[in-house]
Amino acid sequence: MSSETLPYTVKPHPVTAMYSGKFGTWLFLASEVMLFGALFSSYVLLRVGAPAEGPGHWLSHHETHLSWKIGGFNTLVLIISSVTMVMAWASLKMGSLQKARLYLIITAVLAVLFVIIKLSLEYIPHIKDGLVPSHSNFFALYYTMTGLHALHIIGGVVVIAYFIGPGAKLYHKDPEYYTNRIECTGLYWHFVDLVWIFLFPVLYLL
Amino acid sequence: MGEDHHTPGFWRRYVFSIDHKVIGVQYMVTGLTFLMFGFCLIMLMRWQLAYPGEAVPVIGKIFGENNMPGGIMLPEFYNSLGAMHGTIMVFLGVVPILVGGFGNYVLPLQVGAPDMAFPKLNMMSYWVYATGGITMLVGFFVKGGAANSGWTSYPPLSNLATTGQTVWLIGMVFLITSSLLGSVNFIVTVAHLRSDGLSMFRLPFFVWAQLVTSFLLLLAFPPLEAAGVLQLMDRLAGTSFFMPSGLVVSGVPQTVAGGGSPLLWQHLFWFLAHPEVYVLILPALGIVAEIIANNTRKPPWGYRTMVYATIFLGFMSFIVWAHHMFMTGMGTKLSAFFATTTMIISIPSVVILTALLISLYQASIRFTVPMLFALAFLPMFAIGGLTGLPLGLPASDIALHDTYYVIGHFHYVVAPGTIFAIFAGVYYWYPKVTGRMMNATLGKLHFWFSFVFINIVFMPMFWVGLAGVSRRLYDQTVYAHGKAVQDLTITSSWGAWLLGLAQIFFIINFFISIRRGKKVSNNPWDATTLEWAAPSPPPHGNFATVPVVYRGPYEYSVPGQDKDFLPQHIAAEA
Amino acid sequence: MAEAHDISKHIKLYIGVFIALAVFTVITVLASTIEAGIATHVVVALVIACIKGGLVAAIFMHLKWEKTAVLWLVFGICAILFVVLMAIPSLTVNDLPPQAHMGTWG
Amino acid sequence: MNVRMRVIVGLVLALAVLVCFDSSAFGQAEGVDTSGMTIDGNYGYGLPPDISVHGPGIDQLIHILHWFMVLLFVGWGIFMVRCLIKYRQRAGHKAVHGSVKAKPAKFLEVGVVVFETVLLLGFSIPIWGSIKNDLPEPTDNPLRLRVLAEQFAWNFHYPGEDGKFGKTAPKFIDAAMNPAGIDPGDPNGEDDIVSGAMHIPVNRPIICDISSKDVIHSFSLPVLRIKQDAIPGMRIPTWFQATKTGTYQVACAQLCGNNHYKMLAPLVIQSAEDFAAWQVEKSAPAEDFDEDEFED
Repeated sequence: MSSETLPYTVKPHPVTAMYSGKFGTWLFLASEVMLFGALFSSYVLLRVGAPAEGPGHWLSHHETHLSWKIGGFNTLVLIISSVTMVMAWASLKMGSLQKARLYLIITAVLAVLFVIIKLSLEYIPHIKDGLVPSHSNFFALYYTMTGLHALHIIGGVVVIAYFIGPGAKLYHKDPEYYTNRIECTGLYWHFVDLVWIFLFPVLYLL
Repeated sequence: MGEDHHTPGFWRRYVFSIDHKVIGVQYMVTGLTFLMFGFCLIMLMRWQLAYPGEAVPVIGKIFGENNMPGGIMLPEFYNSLGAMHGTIMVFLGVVPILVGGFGNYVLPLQVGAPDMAFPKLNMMSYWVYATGGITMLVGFFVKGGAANSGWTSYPPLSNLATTGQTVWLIGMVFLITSSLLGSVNFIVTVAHLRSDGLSMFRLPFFVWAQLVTSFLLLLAFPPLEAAGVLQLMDRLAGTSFFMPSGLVVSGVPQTVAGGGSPLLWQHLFWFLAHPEVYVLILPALGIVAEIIANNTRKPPWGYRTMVYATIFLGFMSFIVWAHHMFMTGMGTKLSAFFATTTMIISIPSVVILTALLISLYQASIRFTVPMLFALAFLPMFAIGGLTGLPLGLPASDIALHDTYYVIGHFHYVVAPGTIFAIFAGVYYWYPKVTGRMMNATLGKLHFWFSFVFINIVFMPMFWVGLAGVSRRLYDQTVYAHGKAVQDLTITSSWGAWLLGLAQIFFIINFFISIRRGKKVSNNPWDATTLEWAAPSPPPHGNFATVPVVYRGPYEYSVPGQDKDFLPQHIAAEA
Repeated sequence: MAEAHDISKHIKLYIGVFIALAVFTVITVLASTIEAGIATHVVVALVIACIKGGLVAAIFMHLKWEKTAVLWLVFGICAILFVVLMAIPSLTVNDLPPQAHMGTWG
Repeated sequence: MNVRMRVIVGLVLALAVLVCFDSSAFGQAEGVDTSGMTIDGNYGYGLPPDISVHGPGIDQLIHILHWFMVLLFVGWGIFMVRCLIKYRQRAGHKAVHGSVKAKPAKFLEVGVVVFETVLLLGFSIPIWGSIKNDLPEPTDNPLRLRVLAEQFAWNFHYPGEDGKFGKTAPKFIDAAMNPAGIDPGDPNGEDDIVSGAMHIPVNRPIICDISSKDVIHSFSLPVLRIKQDAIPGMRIPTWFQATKTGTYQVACAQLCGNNHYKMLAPLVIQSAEDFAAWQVEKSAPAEDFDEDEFED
């Protein structure tokens, strides 16, 4: 069954006021909320339940060696990438694939920059210093949460790269369908940004 | 599957198909195979339970010296079989059959859609599921055997377990991902692809059940995925999410960082696994409601009540999970809270069951094979539900927690309950899928033998449980109270083996009817819902003309009509 | 869906949101350096994170312009379950039986 | 024909459920011999013997619940079987399209709600509270002991004469000599007893602080209607009072590894004098801990 003959792939459904892809993306994001929610819940539990001192205690700021400067810079990188992502969609709405592609490329480059910063300035030096996941529950959570988040970023980059490259052919066939797909990608991308907005203070500042 | 590279389109048509019907059949066949495999595991275990320490006759030798030296099962192999039986039955058998199989095949037809909302995603969820299933099976071949910490995988035991546990976790991550993709697809399909005139309250009950189930899968599974990732980290990266400080294993103090909480896993696990119980039962109720409506030739009693009860069940199922954890050291306030929510959740179940029973009143009951299974479902589900009461009350749970009573209870819900509903569904929709009926005589033999034997399997477990015998024991006779009920355990085992034999009727019937079954019309059961408006088997795109719906799903025996059924898509004649 | 000339208006909004997000990031970092109890820090950081998240969801994810009750229904269910999920820590840590003791040894 | 068989099967099932309690008569006689040990009590198909003060409450609740279940099930069953016979498809019989007003169903549902409320508020919560919440006061002269589970044995740690537990830590653990890890330098620990068998005095409140060294176990005393998970990193109290002397079994109810099934210990309930004598004998300085025959 080719998706063209299915209703509401492009036009919004009268009741839900969304086309299928957008509704599906939102549902997927709802499950993502539960996924990261469970991790945040574990964070609270392990932090509150940790012994005050001795083995297994929760690390203080001095012990974590996490730099808010790097984290803050990465926050800015992600926020900018969110802006360029939404600009890509806006450009498509205004009829310019050229501009949209440019914005998508910037988004992908920023995303890769985020991952590179994370790896080269945080993960690798930390692991060299012995601050590995098994070091403490803080680092266990830090690596799990940021690692899962980084995987989401990498997944996003793959999708964006697809829409810059081969996926863009769809624009010439059905510009609205393509625009919608970029909107869904955007929803996902903003969600990944949103998760980082919570991860940053929780891991770097509190 | 053949190596048919020459025929173009073979792979796209039968293997990587995006047609919901092909995917449904793929799910169904894979699921039934896993169901049979999981059942074989338990039949093997039942030998050890019945005759502890004796060599398994005939087949004992083939499992190798690592598992069964001289044909005698080792405790580690027993634990592997137990854990894999639970996992396979729940995550690889029943859920894929109910949601992936019936849901995929029937739901788009019942809402009058040409396909699922996202056909490619649909194909992907099947193949992710298949990958997960194969991963699970790989566990049997790694060092130390498959996962052996129970299907609940409680840490720290599972953290310390052999490599099989890692394989299990990876398999689970695949299965969860597959379910998430599937549930998104179902919800959007129901929301967007309904035929004209098919309002929400004209949906067949089966569709409602699938819809609520999809929400449960969508929102309950991610926490388990998170928990699975945490346990993988514990096992592979040496973290201690679930490892408290001061662990001493075999006299050796552990060097992990510590500070973790073993109960965190249980909370996250049961946050999924209780809704999962309703994932196992709601679609089954949906199937049974369809078949009862069709074979009583009257609208089921209280359709709206049933729908509301189902939605309420779905909601409540998220706030009862800690009744699995009464014995973990819970205070009075919490146990009272979870006992109360547990009592509350029993009410909608009673409502649905009562509604289905009242539907028999003033009916005209046809005892077809699917109807026999659907009817048997009712008392079996009743026993399963009622025996949940002593477990939901914390005081009686003290005596019965983690005993065979629990095993009896949930097996009555899912084995003669859900699995009977699965059989009912297979017999009911088989003519839609193949255009041919399954043989009724073989079907009736299958039903009666299954019905009798399945009760012989599970009924004794209540006595064994009341006697205080713990579950998951390799040999219960070391306990005085276990030895006293050993003969009941032997009875259960014989019941299980005979039940296995009874399935031969089904297997023969299933395969022979594909070619030899009686050819039937598009609507052999004189049913009203939309799937019967499509040709049997439905072609690509399902309906020749897009159906328009004029009425509710179960207009049977409408006064003043020639026939005793009025399909949803037929415009009314005066 | 918004028309082209609306979109050009939106773009200004996007830039505005970007500036707001950047400013809030700076504020949250600054707030964390002020001497105060951990509870205050948690509240301030989470409130700022929620405002930032709200901006992203409302503007970048177009929730401000969505006219859909169904989506809010999904959000509602999700929000309730999220709250339940976040209650797990207190379930594990609080309401132990009397005289229960954390730790095996001692 | 189907109908008749259905009736028979239904009746057999109902009967089977009916005899489900107080059916120890089917069981074996007193003094079952397992693992070379004589275990007291009469074990059968029903609940095991009950020798605790709070046990009758739990048993009563279980009995009431089962009568209720049988009543409801038989009620449903009669209705169902009647419907199957009366409304079977046959010539000249037609189904009624209209919906019946099912008042009895509403009564039934309300009845179930009321009944469950009574069970919950009247039985379950009070019993649970008394077992898990209302620990005996020091004036009740309870015996407090620690239960330390490990793969695959139970360690029972008694405070000895002084009533004080010695400090424990993992580093002091010695599988043979000091399985509970008692600090040899702590004077409180000098008279502590660690046993692989659980000895308790009859008719005296016992408080067990339950914990585990390694994985999660579950401390189960079927004859005393006691169960509490042994969770590493937590020490959770539970209490009971035995009413009868004899030798019984401590069971593990939670899967804890390969030899989970063998993780049992003798439970010896003694008169106050015998228990005192046992304590004196055990705290004699010769061997602090004798290897228990139940340990692997």
